Amino acid sequence: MAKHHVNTTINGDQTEFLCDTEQTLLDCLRDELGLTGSKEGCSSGDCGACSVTVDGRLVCSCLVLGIEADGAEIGTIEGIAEDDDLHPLQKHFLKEAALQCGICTPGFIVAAKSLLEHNPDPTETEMRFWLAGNLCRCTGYDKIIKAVTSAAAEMRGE
Amino acid sequence: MGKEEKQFDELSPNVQANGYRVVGTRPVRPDGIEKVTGKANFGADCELPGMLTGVVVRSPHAHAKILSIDTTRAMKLKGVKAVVTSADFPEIGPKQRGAGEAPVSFRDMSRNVMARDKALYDGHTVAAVAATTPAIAEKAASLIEVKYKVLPYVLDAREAMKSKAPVLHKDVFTKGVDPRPKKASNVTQRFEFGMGDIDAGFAEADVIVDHDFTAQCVHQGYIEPHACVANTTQDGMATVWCSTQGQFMVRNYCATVCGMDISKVRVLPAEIGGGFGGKTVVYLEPLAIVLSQKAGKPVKVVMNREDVFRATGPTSGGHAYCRIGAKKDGTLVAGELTMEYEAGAFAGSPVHLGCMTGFAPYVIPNSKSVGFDVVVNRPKAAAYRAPGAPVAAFAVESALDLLAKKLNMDPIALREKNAATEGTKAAYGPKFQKIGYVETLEAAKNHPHYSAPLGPNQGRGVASGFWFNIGGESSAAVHVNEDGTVEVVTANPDIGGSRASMGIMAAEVLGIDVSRVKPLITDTASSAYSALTGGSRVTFAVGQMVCVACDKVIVQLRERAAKIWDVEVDDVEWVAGSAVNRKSGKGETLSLAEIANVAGKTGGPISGQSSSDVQGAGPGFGTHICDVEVDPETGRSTVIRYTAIQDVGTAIHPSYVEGQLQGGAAQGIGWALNEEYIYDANGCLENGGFLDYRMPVASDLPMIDTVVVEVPNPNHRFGVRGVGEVPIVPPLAAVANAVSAAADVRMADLPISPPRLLAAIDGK
Amino acid sequence: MTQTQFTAPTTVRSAVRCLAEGGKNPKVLAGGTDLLVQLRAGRVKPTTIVDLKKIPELKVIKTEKGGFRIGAAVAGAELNAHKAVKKAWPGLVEGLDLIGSTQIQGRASLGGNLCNGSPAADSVPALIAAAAACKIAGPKGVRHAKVESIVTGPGKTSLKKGEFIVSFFLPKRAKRSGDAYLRLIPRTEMDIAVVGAGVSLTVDAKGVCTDARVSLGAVAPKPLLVKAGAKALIGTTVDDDALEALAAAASAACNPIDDKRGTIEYRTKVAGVLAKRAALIALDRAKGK
Amino acid sequence: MAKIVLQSEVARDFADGQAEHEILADNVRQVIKQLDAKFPGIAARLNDRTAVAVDGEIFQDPFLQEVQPHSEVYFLPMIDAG
Repeated sequence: MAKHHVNTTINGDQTEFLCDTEQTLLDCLRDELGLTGSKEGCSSGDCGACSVTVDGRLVCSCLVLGIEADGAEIGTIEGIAEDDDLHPLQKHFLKEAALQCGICTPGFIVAAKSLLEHNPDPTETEMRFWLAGNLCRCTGYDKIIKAVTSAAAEMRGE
Repeated sequence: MGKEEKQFDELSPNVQANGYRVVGTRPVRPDGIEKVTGKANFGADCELPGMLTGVVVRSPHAHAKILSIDTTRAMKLKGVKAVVTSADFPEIGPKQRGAGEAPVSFRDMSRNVMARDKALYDGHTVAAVAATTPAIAEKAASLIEVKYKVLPYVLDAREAMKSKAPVLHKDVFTKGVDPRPKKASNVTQRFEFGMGDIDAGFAEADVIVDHDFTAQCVHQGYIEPHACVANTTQDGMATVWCSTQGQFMVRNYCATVCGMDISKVRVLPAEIGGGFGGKTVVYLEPLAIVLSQKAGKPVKVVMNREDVFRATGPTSGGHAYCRIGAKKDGTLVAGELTMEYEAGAFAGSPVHLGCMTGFAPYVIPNSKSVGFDVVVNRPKAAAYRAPGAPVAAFAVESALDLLAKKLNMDPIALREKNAATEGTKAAYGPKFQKIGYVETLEAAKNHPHYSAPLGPNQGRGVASGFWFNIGGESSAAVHVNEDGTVEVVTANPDIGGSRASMGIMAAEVLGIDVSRVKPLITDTASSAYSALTGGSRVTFAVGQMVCVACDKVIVQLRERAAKIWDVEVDDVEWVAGSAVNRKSGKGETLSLAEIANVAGKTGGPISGQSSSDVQGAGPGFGTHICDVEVDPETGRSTVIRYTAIQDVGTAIHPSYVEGQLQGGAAQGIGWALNEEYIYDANGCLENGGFLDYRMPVASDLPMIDTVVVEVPNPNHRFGVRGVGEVPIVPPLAAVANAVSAAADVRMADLPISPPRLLAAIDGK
Repeated sequence: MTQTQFTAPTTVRSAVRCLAEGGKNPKVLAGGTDLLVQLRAGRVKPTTIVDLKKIPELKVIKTEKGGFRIGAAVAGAELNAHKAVKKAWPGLVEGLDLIGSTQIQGRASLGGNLCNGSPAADSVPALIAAAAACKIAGPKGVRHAKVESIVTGPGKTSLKKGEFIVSFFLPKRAKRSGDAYLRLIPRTEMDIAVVGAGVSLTVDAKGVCTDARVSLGAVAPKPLLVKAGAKALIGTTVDDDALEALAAAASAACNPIDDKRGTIEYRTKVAGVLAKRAALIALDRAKGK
Repeated sequence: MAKIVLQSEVARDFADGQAEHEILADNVRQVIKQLDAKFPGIAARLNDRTAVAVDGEIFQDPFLQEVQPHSEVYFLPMIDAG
């Protein structure tokens, strides 16, 4: 059987790609489309490094089949910054030194953006539980929580 | 402070309290934007035209003789381009050394990279295949037929030391015992450190405490799996792109394991997604090189998470017995520490470092630390933050907690009374130079956390830790660009923001704005040799080379200015980023940029390089305070407050220093509460994934407060000691002491998982 | 190499056909949070993957006979956002919400969590406590079954070849009713339950328990309905004695194993503790606290 | 004379258990050379992945490191990098 022809929208752009049934959305983003900002840390949905949004909902792209992207709106780390304007989360991750090695950072930023869309003023506990699916081994999460807090404040116009 | 900084004091308006313009500030890291936008290229992100996918075949047995490997069916599969087994690698003799020094046996390393006669742990590589697609490669791997004779296995150090235990290596005869054994065993070496006479010491003690402790092997847990791409050409050249803590290490190890000249291997470091010591050896790179040689195409090999858990890391777990004797007033008179560490499948646990560090923070006239390095059927232990120190500190700092209770003494007061200071003879022999242990205890005592009230089922624990910190062979080059911007070129992968500290130090020495400095990390062909990133050495040792290279640049800048002004070099001073003409008396100046603009007319490129074996690293000490709350009905413990205090010498970029303290504390908390390897009845790993290997997630931890103590290291330009290792030393005992206080029962076995704690509570 | 087929039917009828014609090992895909992990690990090799999410009936949340009808492919995050269901069955919604991370919540479904057949599935004890029923479609047409009858052992269900769950029905809630689900995991998130306990109860005006259902997860080869636990509560004001009796009944019902997640002793003891705590939360909710 | 201290297991294997030695030497290389003259074979062991602490400062795998007449020189195992 031939590969599936997938028509989708990625970060607002009409995109097509071919994939096999077993290929995950993460495989397709990285290997077929060269969007390597989404990282593979576990391929079992336990680390969140591959976090993307599908039709606005936060998911692990390693747990979505590439073919399921057909007709869907995909959002990845590559689409977070508007042109050369960094997203407030990106700015505050830099300002607060919320990354050390940086491998988990794309997933955290995608997940945190989704959090702030649902809840513009989360408590520390809400942040920690929303981000519990994103593993970071470097920072102990402290500076990540601080970065999300200050980004949220900026986005609320405070 | 050096000469030029003094002049900043006089002339530079924006100098800070610490006397520096840039050191101690918090600029955005130079590689930050790439990393928050997903543009940074990590190990698995490298792509070459015509690239094949490599897949590794791993032993399903904990211990087995390899009878035969039949690759014919795999080779017949369409799309398969190469298969390799141990037959494709040179046999390396026991005495054979790699070029240069490395703390490894290359014979063992080559047998860890590719099993020869025996598979020594579940996941041990036995073959590898390269094919045109991942699916074909996976299929081919499943077609490689390996016949095994399964052997009895052993996982625990004390079990492996028993006379009836299965022996992993016929040629291992325990070193360091008298008489030398005639029989092969799993104990590769006995280490002993100490001073005085412990029997006499314990005889004069008023109070003696002792206890047995166990800690499990734990994985470094970096989120990025090992990944590499190798491309070889018919002239015997190999180019490797990989995620590593040291491109020169990879070059040397690959050349040795594959039997190549070092000059034929070039290694380009990718951004590294965490290492913590786990990426200081090679696993995939030699396989990729040989696969590429046989296939004539580039080959990419990436581990999955299960491979990472089964076949890489961990650091050693093991057993420790600790006995401490003291006078009524708390003065320590004797200490005894006996430890058995699991080295994994090959010799080389860090047990000797455990022996050296355990009692190091204290003045103990009579001490004896004995360590046994024991091979077991687990992956070969790799370095992990302060290798060997955390388990020893867990035993010693827990025993001190018992002692403090017995003496009814405040645990910090007890440590203060016996704390090592400048001139103290360390437990491992030599005398300490300037150190800041007492300062961390002071800071802990005065921290509001230490006096905060506790609620029901809550307990507080305190523990300290020590690490040597190291220097080593390092190189740096500094190039002045035509427009006056500056490139700082080093060859040490940036795991936690070291580019930022290199840039800061260069800006400080040159006297220019940090935004004008671009730190770069290059491959093995573009820099002189530099030892790997690890042991908390980069900001200290490589940073020192950056400073020296900048000095050389300043000399040239002054020479050029002298030429322009027709004066002697000695008449030109370098002040706050400009040459100042002291001769004319008019205070003429030429900025670095102005000199750079005309460099072509005044003698060509301006550039400085420095390479040296940097010594004089300053020992580091830390003290942590931990509060936990336990649920007495379920045995769950929750860390509710945590404070990490450490003498770092000087913090070049305080944010990344704090980050090291917080990250190390979090790893230590995981080690103490939940992380462990779980093996099934056949010695195969059962929890090789993030779901059941339970590293702390965001909701498991509180904010981690830090206090950065700065007792400058006299041997570094800016007083840097090194930061990254110490923070994982105290947490095991800090958490265990806190849980023991909260549950009123001593928890001496890690991890303190809910079933274990509940059993202890019910057993009271 | 042979390729796995993929289809995404839009009606229950065509889904049944796709499964019937899907070769010797067709697999249904809802949230995929279990299936994709098994695929990647090579534990399953389906001939066909049938995506059920395009079938409106499997994504519906609506009221029915005073209760609720919930599509089997409804994701946790979707159910969590449904105020009416959350108000009537907070424990059930909590149970589903406990499955995995926010990312998993965007995909994981009630149907998938049940049909994966795990004894530790977090939403199942709450569903059983809620006396939920499921609507099953298959080659022989549609049938209905109690949730507790679906899982028969680890990874095993009573679903016949070609059958799949279309939706769940949550019965009308009596006045003064409440439910709760609690689980024990070593961390605070991202773990599989070591023990799970769901309790649903109803009290009369005097605060006497008139009806109760108690269910346990991860303490036996399949999720348990603990009738003795319900007995211990019914007719009492859910006082300390009743709670002790409940705990004892819960522990007595356990038939767990030692595994990487917990010991027999531990699971048996903690089952009682969690049943007690869940009952107290359910009671508060029943009393409108 | 500088005070030289061997690790106990090295002393046991080569120097009849005697860990402390008095040696007059200008650098670590000469120390090792003189020890090897007294205890044949010890040089190979001391050159193999050792660190040396001279008056409290640890040198990884040194060779020409200076030794003062009254220095304390401890031979230690090399320190791994985490």
